[in-house]
Amino acid sequence: EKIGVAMSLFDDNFLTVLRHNIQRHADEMGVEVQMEDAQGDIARQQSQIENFAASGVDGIITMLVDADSGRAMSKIAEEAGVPLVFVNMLPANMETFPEKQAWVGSDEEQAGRLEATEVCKLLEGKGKAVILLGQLGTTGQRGRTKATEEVLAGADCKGIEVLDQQTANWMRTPALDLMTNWITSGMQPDAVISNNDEMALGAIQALKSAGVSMDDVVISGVDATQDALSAMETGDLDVTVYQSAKGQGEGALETVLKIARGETFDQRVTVPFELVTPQNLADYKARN
Amino acid sequence: MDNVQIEPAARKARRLPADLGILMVLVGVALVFEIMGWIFQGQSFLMNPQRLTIMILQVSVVGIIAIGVTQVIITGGIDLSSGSVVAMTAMVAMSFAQAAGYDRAVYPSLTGLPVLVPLAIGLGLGLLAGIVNGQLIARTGIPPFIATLGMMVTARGFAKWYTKGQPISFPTDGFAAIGNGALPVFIFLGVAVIFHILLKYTRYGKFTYAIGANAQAARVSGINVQRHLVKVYALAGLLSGLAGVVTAARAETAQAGMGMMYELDAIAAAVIGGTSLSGGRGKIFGTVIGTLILGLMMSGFTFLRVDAYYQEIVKGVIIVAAVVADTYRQKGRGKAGI
Amino acid sequence: MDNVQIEPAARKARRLPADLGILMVLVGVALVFEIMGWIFQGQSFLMNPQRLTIMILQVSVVGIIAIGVTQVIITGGIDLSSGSVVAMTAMVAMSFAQAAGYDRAVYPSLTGLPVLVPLAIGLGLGLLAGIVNGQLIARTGIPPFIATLGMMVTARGFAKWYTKGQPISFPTDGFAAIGNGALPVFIFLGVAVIFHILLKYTRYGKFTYAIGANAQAARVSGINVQRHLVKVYALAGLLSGLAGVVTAARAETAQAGMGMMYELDAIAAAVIGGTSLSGGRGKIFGTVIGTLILGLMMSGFTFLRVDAYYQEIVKGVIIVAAVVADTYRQKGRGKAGI
Amino acid sequence: MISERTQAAIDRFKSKADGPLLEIEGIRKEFPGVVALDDVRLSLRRGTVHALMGENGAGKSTLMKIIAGIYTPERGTIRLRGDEVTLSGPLDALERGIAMIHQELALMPYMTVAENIWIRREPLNRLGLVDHAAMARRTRDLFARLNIAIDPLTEVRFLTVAQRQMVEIAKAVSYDSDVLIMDEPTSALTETEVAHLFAIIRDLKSRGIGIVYITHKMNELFEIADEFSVFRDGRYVGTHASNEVTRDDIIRMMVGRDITDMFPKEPADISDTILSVDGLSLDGVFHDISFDLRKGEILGLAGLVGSGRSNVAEALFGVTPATSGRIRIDGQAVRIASPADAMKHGMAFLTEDRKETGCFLPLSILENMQLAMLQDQNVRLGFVEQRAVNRQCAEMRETLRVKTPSMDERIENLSGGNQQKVLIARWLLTRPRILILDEPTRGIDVGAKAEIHRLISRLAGQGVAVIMISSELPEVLGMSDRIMVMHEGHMTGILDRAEADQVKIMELAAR
Ligand SMILES: Nc1ncnc2c1ncn2[C@@H]1O[C@H](COP(=O)(O)OP(=O)(O)OP(=O)(O)O)[C@@H](O)[C@H]1O
Ligand SMILES: Nc1ncnc2c1ncn2[C@@H]1O[C@H](COP(=O)(O)OP(=O)(O)OP(=O)(O)O)[C@@H](O)[C@H]1O
Ligand SMILES: [Mg+2]
Ligand SMILES: [Mg+2]
Repeated sequence: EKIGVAMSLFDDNFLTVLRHNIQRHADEMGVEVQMEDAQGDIARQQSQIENFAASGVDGIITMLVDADSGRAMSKIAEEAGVPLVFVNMLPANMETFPEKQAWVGSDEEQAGRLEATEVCKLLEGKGKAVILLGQLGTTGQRGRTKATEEVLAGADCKGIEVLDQQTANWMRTPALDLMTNWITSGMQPDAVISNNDEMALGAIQALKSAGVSMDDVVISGVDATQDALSAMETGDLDVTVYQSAKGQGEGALETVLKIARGETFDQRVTVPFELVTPQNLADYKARN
Repeated sequence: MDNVQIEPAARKARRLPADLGILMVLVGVALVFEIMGWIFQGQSFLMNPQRLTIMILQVSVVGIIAIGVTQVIITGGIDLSSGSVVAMTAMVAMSFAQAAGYDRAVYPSLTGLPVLVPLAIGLGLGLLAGIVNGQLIARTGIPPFIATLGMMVTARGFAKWYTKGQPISFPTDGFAAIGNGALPVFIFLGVAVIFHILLKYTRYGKFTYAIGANAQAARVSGINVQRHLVKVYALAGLLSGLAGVVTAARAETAQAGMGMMYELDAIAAAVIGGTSLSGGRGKIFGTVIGTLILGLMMSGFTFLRVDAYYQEIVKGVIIVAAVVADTYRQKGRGKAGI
Repeated sequence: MDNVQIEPAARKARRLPADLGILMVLVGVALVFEIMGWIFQGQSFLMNPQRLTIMILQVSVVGIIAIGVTQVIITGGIDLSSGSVVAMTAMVAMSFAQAAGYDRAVYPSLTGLPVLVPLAIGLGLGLLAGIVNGQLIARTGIPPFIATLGMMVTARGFAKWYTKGQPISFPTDGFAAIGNGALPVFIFLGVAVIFHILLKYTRYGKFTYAIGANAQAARVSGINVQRHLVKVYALAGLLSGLAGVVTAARAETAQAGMGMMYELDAIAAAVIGGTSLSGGRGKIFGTVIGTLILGLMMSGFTFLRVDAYYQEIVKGVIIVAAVVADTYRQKGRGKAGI
Repeated sequence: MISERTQAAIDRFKSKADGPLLEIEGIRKEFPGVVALDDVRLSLRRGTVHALMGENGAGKSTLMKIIAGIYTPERGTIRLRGDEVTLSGPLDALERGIAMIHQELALMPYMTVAENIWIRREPLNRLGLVDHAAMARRTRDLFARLNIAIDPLTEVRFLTVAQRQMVEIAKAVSYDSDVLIMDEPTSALTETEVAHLFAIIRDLKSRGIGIVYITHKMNELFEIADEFSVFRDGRYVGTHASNEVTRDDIIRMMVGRDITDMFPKEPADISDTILSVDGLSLDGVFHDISFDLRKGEILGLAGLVGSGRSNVAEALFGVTPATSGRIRIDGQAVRIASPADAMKHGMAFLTEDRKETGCFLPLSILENMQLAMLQDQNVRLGFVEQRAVNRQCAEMRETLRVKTPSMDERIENLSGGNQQKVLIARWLLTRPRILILDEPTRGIDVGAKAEIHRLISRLAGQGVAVIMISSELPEVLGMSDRIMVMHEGHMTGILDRAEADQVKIMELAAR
């Protein structure tokens, strides 16, 4: 069996892990997979899915560039009669899926909620925070930020003041620069809430070189990448959220095969996010 | 002047259209994919109408932009803003194209409008962006690179700001129809034919080439260089607007990140097709071929299951090789180097 | 020559170096931020040495590239590959810079090497990429846009392929030290001084300008244009390699997505600083100022807490305004238009 | 459109009565640091040729550009057919019946001859599209009228400099304007084409057109001009009928002193053969060229336009290496594959096309002058020894009288003749042993021309071997020790100074 995998972006750390998990699982099962990189472009992804359909694959797995583009992708696959499984990102047309389509993933807002709630707890509901945003307009940025804002607006966390929020495009160096700029402007946040781990790591570097003690600031991210877990080990990073690349990858592959083989399948498979803190760090060190 | 000799043979060689070379490169690349298709996949690459359509379909948006960019480059300018203008017009057009009754519409009272409204708004906004580019370049004399770079950043910013990063979705069926099936291909080819005629058979076209070849000479010949440049950039903007509408209709959603780096693909298509960045030279036909070469590669790689990690490496090599092949062919015809 | 009338005043005005204009723009933008700082934030923007350092620090990598790109543009060429070469060299250099004992190192047996090894490898790889660019352009005569576009795509592909997309982290302390504190700023400024001297006082520089001003005349004047172009692109590649090392050291990680769009920022810095894309004109000093204007905006926006969604719009407008201001100042000096 | 034309026709008719066609008074034009024109005047009558004379940089081209609507003067009035006009731009001037042939060629290389001529006035068909067939036909008609044999469908880049010049002339004529300005139209033409041009001019004159004619060639003045004005340093000196004055009078008006000897050829000590060319050919361009050149000798190269003189020079210097044949320097066979090779053997080559292969337009005069001399002696460890270089350049500027406020001025802003001087300086500064000059005095005023001739002669006296291509026969005859004549890529003879005269040369050149 041949499965086409259309990923939104190869450069992203978490997606790389997800991709490797799909590949590894496919190798174990003797399934042939072909990966494509949409480089963050919806139209490119659309074309790749069309190309897969035209070259006659048995099924397609896609990690969408954006949730709202789900409908167009569904239509292509439906017309070609090819099974389609969305992985990780929840498509906007989830409720109106045609046959032979499913979603396997996690809810971005849940990640933001877990992260912000834990930060709020560590701050005991009061203090000053800055938010590091991912690339503006992306689903991850929107979902995680929205949940974070909701949590901080909640009754328990109202005491936390958001000093500023700016984008660092998911990347470490821009976050390093942004944080340094904040520090020089005289901001002394008690918490840095980041849309992902890479940016959190950049913030840590900036704070460290400004001589801020890592015990005084709560730093949080999402993804639980290797670099992030190492940073947590050394006590720099306080909170991250584990997204099971393994669970999503294997689930997606198995679901698409089920559809292709005409077996019964679930249209919605959720792999929950899990909160990672120094207390349960050891459980995750070996996972990804 | 009786002593001016132009040997008929030499002249004939000269009359061979230069863009035939790049057409041969296109055919060459296609054949390589065809042969490798039989070897590795046991099936034909080209004898698949669906694949041929997709091949053009997936580059038609870039192609539409590339046509506008070609005429800009012929004047000796450049347009870096096209990709961002695509995003901006896609967002704004889509916000007036949302289906009736969609409760989260950007303008809840303006849903279910006839398709002409978002189309006109999209084209109009693109045109406006183009006029701003043109006016900046013509009036202030700043380099086109800077003017359109400014527009690139600004239009992208506008697209993000417009709905604070939220995508805009659920268009009316009428709007979605613009991107349906092979319609984008026909739009692309139609635009190509129009601009081919425009550049080759109208004064607009002659002025465009003249300005690029020698702006000073064009001016002393009585051409209003400033005014013409505004027109050229305006048309390029209009086509970016059209591309924005098509891409939004095709994806049935509009997002601030759309059209990222399309300007580079468009410029590449033009240059692969023989348009000279120093101005005065270039043809729409060449740009269409250049666009198709890009499309061919995208389809071909997926078809041959080239590992995504290698795809880009191979793509870079093919682009260079295509232009090198074309350059050598032209040199063979006796052109002097530097 | 006795008969040439020179009004002392007019002459003095003209002798003011042209890049002073853009320096004034830099000062102008800085003052605006300063004033707005007092109004909205109640504190000085400029009177903060730390902020001044970070302002340069965050653009020093782009600045290093921009210097190499400036000399390329002076020859009438362009280098689109620099951002991708940064990613490629960052990845490869970092893979030889991993700390001893890191169990997931790319080359587990090659950890804890002295800092000179990854540095040399990074610079060497950048140099190699530059030589390939230069040879392609000089030998085959394809447009620099295409040659470096090919390298841009290829080098980015290589960076992704190298570790199949995995980031490379945990450098030795020695390597990380390259990016520590204000060292990148000194590297940037050091490179700027060297290239300023190179372009202004050496034969290499004179030839670079001559080729960009008129390649044919340069050849007839005895310059080996091909060989010189290879040198120019090679040096640009070397600087991209240096930028790759610095950026990896600074981030303490290397990722395939690094340096994305840096080529555009670098070209923009050069053009804002007065380098002409048609060749023959440009100065390192201008490029440094252009780079600083970009840095100023980044710092300034954060300082003033400009809404993230507006930032890009404002940035685009400032870039254009800066160049327009400079152009007008030069026009005031009576230069003829087109 | 039609009413405009009619109106113009009426206007022309009205002014036909008499009074000057074009009258200019009190014009002042400044460039930063230079007053190019100050209080100048000019009066042009119908059916006459009015020559404009003056040294390089006197302001002739600048005034013409003002009349053609390209520059706006700071002060002064322009009266056209009796009415005062303010020209808003080149288009305005063209529409009022003023056309101009520019000193620097202004054509679009990648467009055809026909497209170049009719730009902005392309014939359109019923659909409003450009009618290419009609355009070619019109071009052929125009060329037939002017007796020019160039294919209208050739792209301009394939034409020689002379052919381009003819295209420019045809283009200007095609406007059917009342006022025709010609800025050094013959600088790229040989005598045959000049005669051809004069026939065209006489025809235009007889139709009542007024022509302003700029030239540095005295004989042309007497042949074609009815009257002439002289400018000096941006100021008006005087106007006279051309049959009232002598050559020396004019030179005195222009230069402010007498020039006794235009061709100050000094006897040089002609010694050993330095360059020996044997059977040199470039396929399809020139064939079997053989000659010897000795130290201290000046070898003139004569021939019609397109006879291949420049091609031979380019081959010798390695610009376009020959396909067969042998070059020996000091008796040693050498391979010259590029200009760099040629320069290693002590050669220097002033090319004929100032704009294409000469000037670095965006660069300063200093940069332009010093570029070729940056070989080993003026460079140490890669660094240019700027002080020594500056000194040599300054000397050269004095010698050649380059008129400029400063060495840092962009060469672009110099007058045509002064640009030429800078290029000559560039090559003299390399201290060549073999100096090849292709049209060295193109566009150079009489005074400076005599100066350059003296310089060439002096160099020959010092043992430098010179090859000089010139389309001005008096120059070739006056300066050369021997004259090689070419015709259609073949060498048709070498004449000694003693036996050479105009008739013999023309016989060999036209054959
Ligand atoms: N664009 C310009 N900027 C600055 N100076 C200029 C410009 N154009 C001309 N000049 C100066 O104006 C003066 C007159 O130049 P012009 O070209 O009119 O001379 P000319 O009489 O035509 O000389 P030639 O016989 O060499 O063609 C010269 O000193 C020249 O350097
Ligand atoms: N690169 C080339 N390839 C083919 N033919 C050429 C080339 N260059 C010149 N020619 C032709 O060779 C002939 C000789 O040209 P050349 O310029 O050497 O003549 P010339 O005697 O120097 O005349 P001119 O006074 O115009 O310089 C012309 O007919 C020209 O069209
Ligand atoms: Mg002149
Ligand atoms: Mg010649």
